Amino acid sequence: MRYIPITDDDRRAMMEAIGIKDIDELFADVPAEYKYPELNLPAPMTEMEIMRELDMLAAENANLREFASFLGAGAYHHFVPAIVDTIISRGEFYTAYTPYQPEISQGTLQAAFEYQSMVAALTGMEVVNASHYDGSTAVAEAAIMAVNILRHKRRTIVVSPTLHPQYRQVLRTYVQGMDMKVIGDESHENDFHALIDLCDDDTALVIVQNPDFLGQLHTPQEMQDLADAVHAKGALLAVSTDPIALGILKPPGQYGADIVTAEGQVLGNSLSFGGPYLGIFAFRKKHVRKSSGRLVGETVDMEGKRGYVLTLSTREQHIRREKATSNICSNQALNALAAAAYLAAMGKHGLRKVAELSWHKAHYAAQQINQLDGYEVLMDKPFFKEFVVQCPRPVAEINRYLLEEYGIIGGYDLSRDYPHLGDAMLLCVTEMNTREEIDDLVTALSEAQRPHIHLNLEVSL
Amino acid sequence: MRYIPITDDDRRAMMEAIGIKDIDELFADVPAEYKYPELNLPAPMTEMEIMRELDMLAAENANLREFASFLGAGAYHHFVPAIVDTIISRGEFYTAYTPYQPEISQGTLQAAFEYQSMVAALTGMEVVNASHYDGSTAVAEAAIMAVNILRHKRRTIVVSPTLHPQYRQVLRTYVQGMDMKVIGDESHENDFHALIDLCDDDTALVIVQNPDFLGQLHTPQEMQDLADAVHAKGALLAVSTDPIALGILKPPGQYGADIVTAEGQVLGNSLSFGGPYLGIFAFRKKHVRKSSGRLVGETVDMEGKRGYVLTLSTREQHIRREKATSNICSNQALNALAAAAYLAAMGKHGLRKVAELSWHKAHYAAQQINQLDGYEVLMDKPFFKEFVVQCPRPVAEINRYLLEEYGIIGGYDLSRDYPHLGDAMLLCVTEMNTREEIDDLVTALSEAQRPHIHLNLEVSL
Amino acid sequence: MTFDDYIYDLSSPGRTGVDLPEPDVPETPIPEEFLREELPLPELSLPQVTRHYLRLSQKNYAVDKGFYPLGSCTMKYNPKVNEWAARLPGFANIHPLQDSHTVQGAMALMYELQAMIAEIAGFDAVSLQPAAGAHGEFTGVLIMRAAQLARGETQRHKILVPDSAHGTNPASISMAGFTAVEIPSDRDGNVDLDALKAALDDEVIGIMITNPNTLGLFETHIVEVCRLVHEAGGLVYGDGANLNAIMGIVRPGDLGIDVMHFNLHKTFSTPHGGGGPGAGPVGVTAELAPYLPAPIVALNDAGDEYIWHTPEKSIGRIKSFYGNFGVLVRAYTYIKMHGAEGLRQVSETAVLNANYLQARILQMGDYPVPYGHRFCKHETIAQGKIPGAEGVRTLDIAKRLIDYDFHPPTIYFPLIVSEALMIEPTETEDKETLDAFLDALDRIADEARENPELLHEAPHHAPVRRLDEVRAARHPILVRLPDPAT
Amino acid sequence: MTFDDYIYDLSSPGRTGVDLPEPDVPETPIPEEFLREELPLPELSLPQVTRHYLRLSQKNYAVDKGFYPLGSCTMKYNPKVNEWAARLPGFANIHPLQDSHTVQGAMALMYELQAMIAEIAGFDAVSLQPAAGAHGEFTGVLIMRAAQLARGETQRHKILVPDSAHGTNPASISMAGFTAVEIPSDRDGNVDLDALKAALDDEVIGIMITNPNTLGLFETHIVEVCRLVHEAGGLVYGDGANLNAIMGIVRPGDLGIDVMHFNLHKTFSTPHGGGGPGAGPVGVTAELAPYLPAPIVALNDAGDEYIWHTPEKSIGRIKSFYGNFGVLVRAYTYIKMHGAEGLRQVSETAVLNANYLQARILQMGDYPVPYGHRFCKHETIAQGKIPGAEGVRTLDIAKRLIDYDFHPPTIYFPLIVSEALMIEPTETEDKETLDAFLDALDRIADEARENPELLHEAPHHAPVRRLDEVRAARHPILVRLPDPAT
Ligand SMILES: Cc1ncc(COP(=O)(O)O)c(C=O)c1O
Ligand SMILES: Cc1ncc(COP(=O)(O)O)c(C=O)c1O
Repeated sequence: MRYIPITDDDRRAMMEAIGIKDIDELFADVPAEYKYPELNLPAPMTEMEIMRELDMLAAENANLREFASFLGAGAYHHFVPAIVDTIISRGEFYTAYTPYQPEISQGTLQAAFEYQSMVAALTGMEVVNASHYDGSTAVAEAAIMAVNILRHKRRTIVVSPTLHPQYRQVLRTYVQGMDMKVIGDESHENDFHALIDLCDDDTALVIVQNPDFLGQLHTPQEMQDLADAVHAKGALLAVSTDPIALGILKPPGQYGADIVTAEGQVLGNSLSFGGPYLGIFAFRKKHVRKSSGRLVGETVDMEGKRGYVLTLSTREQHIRREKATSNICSNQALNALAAAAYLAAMGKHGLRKVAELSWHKAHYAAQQINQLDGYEVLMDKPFFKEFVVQCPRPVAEINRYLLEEYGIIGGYDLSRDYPHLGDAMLLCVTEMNTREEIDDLVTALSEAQRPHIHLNLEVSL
Repeated sequence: MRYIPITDDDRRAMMEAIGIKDIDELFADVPAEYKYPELNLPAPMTEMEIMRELDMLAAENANLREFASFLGAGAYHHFVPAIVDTIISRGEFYTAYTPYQPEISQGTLQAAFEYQSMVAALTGMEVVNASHYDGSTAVAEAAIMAVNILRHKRRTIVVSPTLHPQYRQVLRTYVQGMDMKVIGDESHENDFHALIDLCDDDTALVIVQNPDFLGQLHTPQEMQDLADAVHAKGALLAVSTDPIALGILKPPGQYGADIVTAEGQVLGNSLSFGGPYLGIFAFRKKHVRKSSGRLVGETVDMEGKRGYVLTLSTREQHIRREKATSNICSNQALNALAAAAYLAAMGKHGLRKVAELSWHKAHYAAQQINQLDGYEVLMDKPFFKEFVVQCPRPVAEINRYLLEEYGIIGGYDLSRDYPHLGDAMLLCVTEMNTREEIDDLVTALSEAQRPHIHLNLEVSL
Repeated sequence: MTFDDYIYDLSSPGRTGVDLPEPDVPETPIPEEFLREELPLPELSLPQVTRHYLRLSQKNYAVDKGFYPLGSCTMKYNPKVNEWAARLPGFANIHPLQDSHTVQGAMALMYELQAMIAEIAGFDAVSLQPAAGAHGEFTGVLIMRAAQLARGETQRHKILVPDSAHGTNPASISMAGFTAVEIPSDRDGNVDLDALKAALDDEVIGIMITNPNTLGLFETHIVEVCRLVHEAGGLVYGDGANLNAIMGIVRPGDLGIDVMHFNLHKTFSTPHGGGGPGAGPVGVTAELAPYLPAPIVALNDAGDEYIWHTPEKSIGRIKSFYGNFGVLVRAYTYIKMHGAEGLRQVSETAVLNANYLQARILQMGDYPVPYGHRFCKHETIAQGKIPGAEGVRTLDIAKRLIDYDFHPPTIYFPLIVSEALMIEPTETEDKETLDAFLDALDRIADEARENPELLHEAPHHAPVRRLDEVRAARHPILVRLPDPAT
Repeated sequence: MTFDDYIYDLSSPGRTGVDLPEPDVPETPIPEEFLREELPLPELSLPQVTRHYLRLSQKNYAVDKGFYPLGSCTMKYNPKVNEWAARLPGFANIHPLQDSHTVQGAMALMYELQAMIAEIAGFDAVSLQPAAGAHGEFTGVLIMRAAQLARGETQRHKILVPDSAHGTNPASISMAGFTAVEIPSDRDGNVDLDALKAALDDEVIGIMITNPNTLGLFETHIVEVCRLVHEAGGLVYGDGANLNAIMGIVRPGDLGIDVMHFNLHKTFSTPHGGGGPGAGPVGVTAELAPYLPAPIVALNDAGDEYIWHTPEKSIGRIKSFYGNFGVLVRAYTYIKMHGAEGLRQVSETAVLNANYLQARILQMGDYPVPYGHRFCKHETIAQGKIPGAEGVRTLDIAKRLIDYDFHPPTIYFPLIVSEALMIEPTETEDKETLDAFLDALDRIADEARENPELLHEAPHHAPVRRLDEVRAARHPILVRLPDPAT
């Protein structure tokens, strides 16, 4: 039955070897009153049947191979070359466990080591761990790491209001049980200067995002100034970034960041409704023993042949238990492998091109939209692939129009997270958006602003 | 560019090693007047662009994961478990060549040997080759093999009119240059007795299909009687069969067939608009040296370890050239691997179940349809998964109605191949058709017979 | 061989694996000041990339290759239909922030999965958000504390953990800001009830308990443990990593457990991926449901549409979006293919296989089985203390198993068993494989006595020989980039 | 190891890999007389099946693993996007007999592929039906004959074939019912023009010629050859297996070739699959277009719909349905990704790589290169006649290359070169790989002189040692089934 190969004959022979007459004897220690509950589950389906059901469930979703989309806000529709799935679909990779036995895990280990190296190159940092759950938990763990580095003497985390709202939520969830404070994002006006002013003797870490949640770019000089100021206050600086942007932009490692985190989904991982994604986590070598997460190191075998092992595990829960730097165990190894395969396949030229295309297309879109009556693109700072558009009516209504009339999935509605922006949406444009799609979007937006347009509430897919 | 790894520096160094200044020098022997034609091809597309185009092209087809289908007639919608694609997607399998170097091709070779063995078990035959192009060319090569076995002294092939019409066409195409005759299918009334009567001193081979093209089954006794009569006339008997049916039905090897051919697509290969499919070809061991196609044999290596090699290649074109038993070189190895993986995964119980389900569902459908006014199911003989329905109006019109109103792909229109049946369709029902689909079909058919129904010519997908 | 090279060694200036189109829009200049000078990524062709990873992959052992009896990890077969499912465009290519009207299929799947997990384990509500087991633990601990804070019990800060617990348990407690207090196990491998009683006071938030525990044993006094903790005002956290032993046998929620995580990548057959991604949903009693992380999937009042719901007293968001959806799809597929009866058969067979190994190892006599007087559940613990081979350690035995083409069991865990070999066969192994593994253990015991060097130097048949882990830790090389000059 | 077992040895009564649903319709009894008694298929679990094939696969060499310079086979990289494309449900799950209105996307793809192949090679019409190169040859020969029969030239029955030709050429001629007449090659590797002239008479249907030929050389006199054959009333068949050398360089149709097949599984990057499936479309001049096998894809008169078209004087159907569609999708993808410029670059690089190998082998001096006085095209031929190592044969060299982790070249073909090593690198190999291969050849030459036994006994590092092929042929074991008693 299903994936169980034990036959009736086997079962009999095994029970005899064990010395039991009935499988139930193996469960004698289970309290009888609770034993063998009737589970109210759907009747089992064969593979043939479940495939049919899943095909139908999947078809109920508007997928981005069929719909043009301008959604970003932390999850991005970038191109994934076919080779990536070819690689991560290899049974030897995806059905292996954490490489605790290095002699028969060199595939996983070398790939992880190469991931560490390529992401170090990309971020300009010295050490990269072999993954956190996603961009948000990487930020939260950065906060904990900073507090550890500073020996718990400083316990305040200053966050920028333009750090991803969900990341700020996750950070607060993470530290709720600790004696720690998270400040800085109370006011949307808290720019870098304000954040620096908030730093005091208790500040362990300042966290900013660049390109920030609203798509805006801070210049390397601004970033360096921030880093210097933060360091002068005795605190550390963490920068959450977009790995794609680093295809062209100066990396945080070059402007003073102590910790760099990112959502690595963009590197070869599908959108997949929000997960599994990849928490990128990079830092300065001097902090390595306080760092969380798995690290792969290079070494040699008995015969002097190069090989790779998990290393510095004394930081980890399975060795250090309650004194570990983090509780993380299973992480996002296969997503990191996808990222490595992606970086290897795209290479220096491909990644640069992806970044450039995103830049050019986003700017073209912004310029076109900015010319529309009723819409205004916020451009006080340069942006990368996302930008804010102030709209003539509620974003939800506009998005509904785009979807129904043009099959376009519109931007992220900022009204809840950034009410001060009014009816504003965050639009994202990547290399996946054709000019035709952008032009359609512009047309659709211009139509959508006319109040007489009738809006259906029902979306038919 | 694309898949070319030679860099500009490499090119320079290589040209120097060769001693040329310009690549053109390598083409000095190409007639100048024809050199470097302007090829009028579409501009090159990147992977990202071609994926988008292919997605759109594919979406223009009505695929059977979205549409219920009752089409068979030589290509069948059977269940393919996910494991099959997992196996044939392994780079080591699908990017290898014909296993000319056995020491580093044991994967391909052992898998092919196992294919030969499992198909031998299924058909009840002694030898199976490692594939022909498809069910039709297998039939044609059976004819050539029979003539070879009988040392070209007999040159007439007698074919049943219920052998797949395309197979009969292919057979005629194949032998058009040889001094051979194909007879027997002139009249739709030529039953086994008539075929036997047609046999004479020149008859090399009699070819019948069971279950036949119209879905009908001949009993093992009828088949054995046919074989005996054919053998008594000094000829051989080839049976074209359905491997799925052999999950429950007595195999041709048990009723006297000398050669068994089949379309192996049903064993784990997708429909794929007609190809690549799998020509199954099985025969008696005594004919092995006259047989066409590739054979894998078991042997041992220098250390006595079991291994597999291509064998009896002296029959093949690369050794025997114009004296070869066939010109076949590349065959359908990966499709044979899919079939082996399918048979291994389904196993004895699974294949039987597939056959039973097809039987029960087809019979249920036939019974329901037979009760409809205006429709009549031809049931003079038992059938397996296909049956003939005589319809109240042209099949093309009925099918159009089914598709437009119910999203159902109807049966095969027999009016061209078997005009004596009138407005008749060949319906196929497999384990993939749910009762709901069958009931919908029945409803749709009953509606479609009403002449007042309006029919649109345009199909919208 | 060129192909075994380090990825940067394959690089050559000017190569590209993937071309991208030229811009189809007017270009906008990128201000100079933002631009990076160097992008030290490798430059490879796609054929190189393909071969590099194919060759790397072949250096791995994996469940798809053979027996992987890693205790506590439930290395069962990963069905291929799961992989097919997760890659459907309607699942793989949807954005988490799409309007919920456009993702009702995905939300339906999540809703049903929440319900099925709750039903299997006896809970009232489930959050699918945590990304792994440890993440679920952390979530659960926060929930426990939030519930007690809501009751005004600010004084509680200790969480009890049996000494057999997995490292993530104490680590999660610390990370949440609390104090882990270790409780010893008794001779039968159960939590020592007296020690438990002694430790229970009004500073205790609760206990984290694994059942069956990491000794592979069912906690005989589990109901009593829950009762005692509840009486002391505490809550019971269940580590669900070992659920594979008890599906359809008993529901943790029925036994008195208040909150529990599930490792979908263990029990529900989603692949481990070489260390992730997993998924660690958390189930809770009705009392704790308001504290679950947000959002969860709910039905609207009319019952005709799935909506995102934030539980009233939610501890907040524990990661971005909704959890590892791609993993959830696989687990959903697995559960739906099994149903109640199938899951019970899974657990019964997993336990049968483990007890078969245990019985045969006991008979063999070469490897002490410290809790061999009890039936085990999904795993059994032996010790690498072969009589007559005193110089041989568990590590040697493990490495020698590699030469027999098996993945070694988990070693040196749980910590309370010295020289532990923690063997979890799972239900997807056949008897022939179990017998071959037992044979190997048997032969290795002989080898250990006759030729201990063979074991000390094992593995002999692996892509590399035994690796120098000390050197790696002493002089960590964690990144290797080409010299910028070259 | 259990896992390396023969598939039937893994079987155990009662196991199933795949469950199927119970019938959802009333059952109809199956008459007893039809039923088979035994169904001797193996009984396996899915985990077993998975491991069995994964382990088998690892015993293969493949392009995805390394250099595979098999001459005449064009073992280039198989792009992964091709595989993605062929598996799209709109391609993989359509039935060949569906109403053409419901498969316009598939037909559009075929229509465009027909046109692109015609354009690349300079023909007027193309049939996609043949399943492989040899199948295309057979089709082409039938077309030639049909055209001449239509002219009333019944007396023709001979087809000329250069002695360097691939075995399928003469075999296809015989299979079609005609007589193959061998034409010798001259010293430069071209067809000997005098011999050709002598052989041409009114019994000749035509010639089958490969250009570049299987010596890897461009037929210098190709235009003359075509003219001579045409003058004699014959037709010229081109074996297109070597098209990879001349795309964008010259079009065979322009040179005077009348009919030609294309090996999509060589030139256009579709995978070889361990021996198939391939696709062998046939291109023809306008004169021969009416004879193409049926059906081909055409546009209707209005130009708005693709239809199936039967050429007026079609030789008939050469296989069921329309060809190996899944292979066509891959080739279409490849051609569209390259365009005119890309294809030319492919050919130029393939030829550059081959000449680089040839030049370096010439320099090395260990392996005679019989046509080394000419530039080669996509492949070069060396000989396994190492000076000072007379006991060593090409076979030994080939087997020893395996130890260096390379797939050996094609050996002992073409037949007119003794001890041939036919080396075709293709354009997807990098220079580092070519250099490593040259190094290996160099070292092997030294080994051959110093330690010939090493070569005679090679390979030493392969899943099996050298296999006994004679035994396999003398006592053929072609099937192994379990004893019915057990
Ligand atoms: C008993 C136990 N608890 C918790 C965990 C942690 O689970 P995860 O690796 O999913 O974080 C594990 C994982 O091995 C485990 O075995
Ligand atoms: C020169 C030449 N002609 C014809 C063929 C036959 O092609 P196929 O294997 O596709 O039938 C080959 C295949 O190796 C070849 O190299």
